Amino acid sequence: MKMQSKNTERGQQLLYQILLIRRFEEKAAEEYTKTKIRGFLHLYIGEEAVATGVIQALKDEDNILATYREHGHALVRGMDPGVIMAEMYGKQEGCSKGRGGSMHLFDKSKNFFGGNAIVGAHLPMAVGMALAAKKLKQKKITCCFFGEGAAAEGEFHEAMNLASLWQVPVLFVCENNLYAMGTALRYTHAMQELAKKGPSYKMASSTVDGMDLEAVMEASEKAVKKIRTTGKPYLLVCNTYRFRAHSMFDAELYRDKKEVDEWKKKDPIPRFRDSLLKQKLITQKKVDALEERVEEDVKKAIEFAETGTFEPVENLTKYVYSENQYQ
Amino acid sequence: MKMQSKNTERGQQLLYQILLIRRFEEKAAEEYTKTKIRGFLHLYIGEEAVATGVIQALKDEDNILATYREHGHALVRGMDPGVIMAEMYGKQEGCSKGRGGSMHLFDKSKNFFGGNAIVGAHLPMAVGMALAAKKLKQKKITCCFFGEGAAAEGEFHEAMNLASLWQVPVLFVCENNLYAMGTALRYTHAMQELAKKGPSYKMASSTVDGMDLEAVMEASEKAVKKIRTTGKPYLLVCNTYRFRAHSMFDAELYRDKKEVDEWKKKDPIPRFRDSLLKQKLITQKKVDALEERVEEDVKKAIEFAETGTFEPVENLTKYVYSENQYQ
Amino acid sequence: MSQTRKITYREALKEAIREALTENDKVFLMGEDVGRYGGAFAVSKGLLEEFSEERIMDVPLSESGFVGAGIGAAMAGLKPIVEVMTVNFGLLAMDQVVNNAATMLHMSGGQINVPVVIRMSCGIGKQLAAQHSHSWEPYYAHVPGLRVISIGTHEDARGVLQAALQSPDPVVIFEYTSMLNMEGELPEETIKVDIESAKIRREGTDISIITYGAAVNKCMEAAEELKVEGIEAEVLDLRVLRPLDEAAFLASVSRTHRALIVEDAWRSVSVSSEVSARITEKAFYELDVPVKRVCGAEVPIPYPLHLEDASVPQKKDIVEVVKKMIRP
Amino acid sequence: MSQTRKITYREALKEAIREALTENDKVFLMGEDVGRYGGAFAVSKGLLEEFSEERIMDVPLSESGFVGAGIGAAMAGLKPIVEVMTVNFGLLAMDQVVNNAATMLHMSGGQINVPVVIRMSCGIGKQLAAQHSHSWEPYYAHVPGLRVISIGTHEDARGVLQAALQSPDPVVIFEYTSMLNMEGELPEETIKVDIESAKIRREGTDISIITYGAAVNKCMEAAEELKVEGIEAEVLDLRVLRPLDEAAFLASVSRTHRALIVEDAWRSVSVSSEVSARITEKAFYELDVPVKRVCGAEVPIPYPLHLEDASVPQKKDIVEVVKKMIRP
Ligand SMILES: Cc1ncc(C[n+]2csc(CCOP(=O)(O)OP(=O)(O)O)c2C)c(N)n1
Ligand SMILES: Cc1ncc(C[n+]2csc(CCOP(=O)(O)OP(=O)(O)O)c2C)c(N)n1
Ligand SMILES: [Mg+2]
Ligand SMILES: [Mg+2]
Repeated sequence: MKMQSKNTERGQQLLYQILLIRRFEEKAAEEYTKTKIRGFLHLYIGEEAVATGVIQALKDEDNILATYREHGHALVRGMDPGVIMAEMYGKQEGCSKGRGGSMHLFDKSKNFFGGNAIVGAHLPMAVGMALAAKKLKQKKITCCFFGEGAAAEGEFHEAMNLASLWQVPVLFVCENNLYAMGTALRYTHAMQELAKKGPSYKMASSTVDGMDLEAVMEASEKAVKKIRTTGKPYLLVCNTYRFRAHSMFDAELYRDKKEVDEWKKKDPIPRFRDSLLKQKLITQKKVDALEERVEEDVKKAIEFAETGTFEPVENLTKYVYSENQYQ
Repeated sequence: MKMQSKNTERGQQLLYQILLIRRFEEKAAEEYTKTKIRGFLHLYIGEEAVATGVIQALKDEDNILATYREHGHALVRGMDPGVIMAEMYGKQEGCSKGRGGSMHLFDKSKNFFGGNAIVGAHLPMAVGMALAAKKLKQKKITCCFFGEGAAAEGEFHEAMNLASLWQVPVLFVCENNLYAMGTALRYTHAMQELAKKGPSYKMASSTVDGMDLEAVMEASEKAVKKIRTTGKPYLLVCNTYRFRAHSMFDAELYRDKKEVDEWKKKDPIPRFRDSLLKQKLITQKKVDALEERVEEDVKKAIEFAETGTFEPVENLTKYVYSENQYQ
Repeated sequence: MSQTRKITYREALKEAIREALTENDKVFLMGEDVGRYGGAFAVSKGLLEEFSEERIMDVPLSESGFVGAGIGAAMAGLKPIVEVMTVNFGLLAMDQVVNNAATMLHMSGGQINVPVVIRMSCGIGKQLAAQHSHSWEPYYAHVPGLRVISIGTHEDARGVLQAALQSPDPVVIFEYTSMLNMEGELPEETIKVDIESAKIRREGTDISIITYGAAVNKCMEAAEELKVEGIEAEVLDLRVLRPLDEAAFLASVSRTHRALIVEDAWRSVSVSSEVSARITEKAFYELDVPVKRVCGAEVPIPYPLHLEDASVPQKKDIVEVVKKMIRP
Repeated sequence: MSQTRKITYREALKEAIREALTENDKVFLMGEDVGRYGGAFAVSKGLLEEFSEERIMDVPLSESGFVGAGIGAAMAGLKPIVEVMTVNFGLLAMDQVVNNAATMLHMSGGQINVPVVIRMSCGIGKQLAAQHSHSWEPYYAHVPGLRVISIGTHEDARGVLQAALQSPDPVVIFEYTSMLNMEGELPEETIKVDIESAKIRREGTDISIITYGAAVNKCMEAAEELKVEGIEAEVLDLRVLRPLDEAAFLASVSRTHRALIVEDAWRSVSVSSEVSARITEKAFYELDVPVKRVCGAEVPIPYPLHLEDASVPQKKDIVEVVKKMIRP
């Protein structure tokens, strides 16, 4: 996709978003080593074009469900970086009041429904949310991100079939980063061309280069349009790669440094930046200014998280049940 | 398939088997109304060509796993009708010592591994048995029967993928009788051409008219040959129909009597008998004699069951753990 | 007492579903064979014709999938009644119930409610053998975030669903197949039951028989038999298995000074173990004799009637233990 | 005492797996990331290189599928060690474990054994939040047909697997993530542990602290602290959660006349409720004070450290309760 020149502003906004994810996570990794963040931390670095490209094709009222690797998705959806970082610090100012941490970012007001750490488990929920939208005659799409590893789970099969059978508006986004922890695609799936799973559920599907933001945008817009016009689900496979370890506990024994380096050449961020520069939709000066803004915003996020407070231990069992038992 | 004339004996044996299933189950239904048999009773009537045709293509050492609708499979595998009937009576002379009943027929000595009543749950086990055969360098195939309803379960997806990925010798036989209890195929699967699921796992597959014993035999022999030569799994979809209710508790509100009658015209038993007669592989007199033999054998089965004994209640917790704790 | 009417447990359940569908158009019923088949046990028979395919949804065999979809629909503003045909298939959806339904509110810091109602037919007594005779009440009762109800009476069959649909939190309801054809009496007027407290089904002074589900009836019958022998047993129906109404059973035990817990589920790590432990912790000095339990035998339930019967508590077992507790 | 050596809990587990693979070529290890990744917690690191892809099988994310396959392979003559990466994903395979592994022998009238060994990493203490901090010991301990082992010591980390592989019945083994890096002492010679009995880890006369898993250590530390105050606590590691070694804890309580049960899992319907109920049933008159429990808080485990710590029993909680029980 060539961005139109009227899209100068749009291009800059996208560059800001994709950059924000990268810098936010780099900082998070740093804070992790300082033990400010604990538990599992799964970085999206290398894969940012997917969330950025897909979510820009959605409307604010569309629902999003994601995995434990969801900082990027939350940021693009417009959740405040400070509130996300505070969550990762376990502070009550965090988006899930600190109870969820990195894997469980939630913001109902922004139709961001987590942050699920059981691989594949959010797919049926996404179908249910789309079913509700259909029954309530809302024009909402539900967008569900998951990895190629998740597609081996039984729930992928059940969710795909249900969505197609019920004809509900779900955008299934398979983030195929070639690995499920240390297990390569070829050890996970007999059929490695994942988009071919679509037709076996009578579901429209396509594959896109997930390292190319503009391509992801175009493919997503097409998919979203198709969903909105037909009311039916769609499977979009985004081929991508994670540059970093699976989580902070991963020695990366299962892949060569060389392979990672090859993929780094396809880094979606310089690629998109250079495309904007080439199309003259941005100047180098503006790029530098954006970088600075991002840095500033990440700094502010850390400050917000740092100054946040821990929930009193007396509140431990709050939210196990609703306070107001009968609605 | 035309049966060769040297196959006179074979043809008669097959006619005996398919007839035995029919009469055995008709009798079981009768005994059920007399409350000699209790619990769930799922009849295979109408579908007999599938088990008969598939199992004849297997060797005795090949493993079989089936569903709660497995009397036919057990009979064709060569389990004694009396021992099966005794099981359905809950007698300790039954193949599972009476503990399993109709849904849980087992005979390890005949490589018949049940009788599973959780829809879809035996598919992964079948893959595991095939995996064991491969690791142990045995030339065994594992044959797993299941309904089209089961193919919507997550375990179908997981088992298909694992079998294909690991390249293990499983024959998946989908008995597509168009209904899962009262839920028609079109409400169960977005993709109703079930054999198309094969390629989405890179698995060979085909569909056959499950009301035509000779066609099932031919398709099964092809499939089995392919599995034996490649070591890889195969999905065989047999289109069939159950003439009777799902179980003894089914008022059949979900389908027209007319539809059932249409299908009854395709009854596999007269069809096969007439084919044998036409090919002069059997005489009417021989047919009559066979009918009599079957009747006699069913009668004997009932007698065996009737004279069987109930296990003493003191034995209730026997077999919860093995007696010999360390092997 | 006001006018009453005769009704089966099945019909009471159906009336409750019908009422819910009529009163709130956000309610819908989804499950395997709830529509065209008429419900595996005819509980929803006729509702598809009365309502529509949108309100009575047949679903494919995909327990994790459709229970998860019910959870999602609840998160998105609907009021799904999800029927898991029998409790035996519930394990396939256990992850959805535990890790999503029960956890979501807390994990999201109070933002996201999951007001789903999950109904499961359950219990022993139809000779369905090992895989179809489970009593999973203990599993669900273990999980914080769930409200777990066991329907042991006609009153509850008619009244629990309405209360459950008003809960902002996920409710799991156990219904008992063996009771479906049982007739009972219900008042003509609307029933209001609460899903927060246990209920004394029979008052007594000599012993508290604490129970739930299909065992309630057996305990009532045992109590009648004991009466003949001059023993007045109180029968307390726990009804809510989570969060347990501890105050109710502690109060009863403090009056009777003897406690017997009766449960069809396997004995080890069960609801009755929990009740026993709590009585020990909080009413130890009220006890005249040790708390006892009569529970399911620890065996995959066998098919033949005599072995099945031996697998679960029978009236005579209850009577026998009570007598021993009172006249040792 | 003979020569000992220092070893981590992780290394002890690995030695046991290595030994099993070496001694019996029907043994193989299958699970998510057990091979190329080196094991999610590095327990199987290096084994793929030492053995082969056939013996160390990486499997796709398909818990029900590969656990079911492990069960099938066991039925067909192999000795699979199936690793479910963490207990949290175990619910997805629960149906296979309960309805197939645990049930098959009985349902088939004694014909078909399922000698599968299922290992699961578990426990709290890494700030992994609600979906990744489950303690499912109570679930498995509820199921007849399973042998359920909890590895609370280095000795068991090294010795349990060998015994488990000799069992003709399915064995479920819980290993504790938080203990992996802990160092312990083991004798130089081969260890033989049995998987039928509980074990006293520390003798004492004043109270029986009954526990298992990661809580064993906390109880040992608590006992040391109590010693300073003149209280001699016996620490009994249940080790086998099913079938429970009832004789062991009843004997201990009969000596000490006081019982406290400590468990990380949620309190309601737990292993500790069962142990408490049994003590009440069979050693009531031995008790000087009511049995008490210190268990996990009934909450989906929250992420932040201070709330996570508050969710599970800590040494100070144990010490406090014991003191109150002994000096009320
Ligand atoms: C049901 C389940 N099984 C296993 C895990 C452990 N686990 C967490 S992430 C992961 C890999 C998932 O791979 P993929 O779906 O490709 O997503 P990616 O991490 O590559 O984004 C595994 C095995 C889990 N969280 N849930
Ligand atoms: C997991 C599970 N869900 C539901 C059921 C209840 N049930 C028993 S048979 C059946 C229909 C199965 O249909 P299909 O697989 O097509 O086999 P068929 O009975 O037609 O041979 C259902 C829903 C079950 N036994 N197991
Ligand atoms: Mg991946
Ligand atoms: Mg069918």
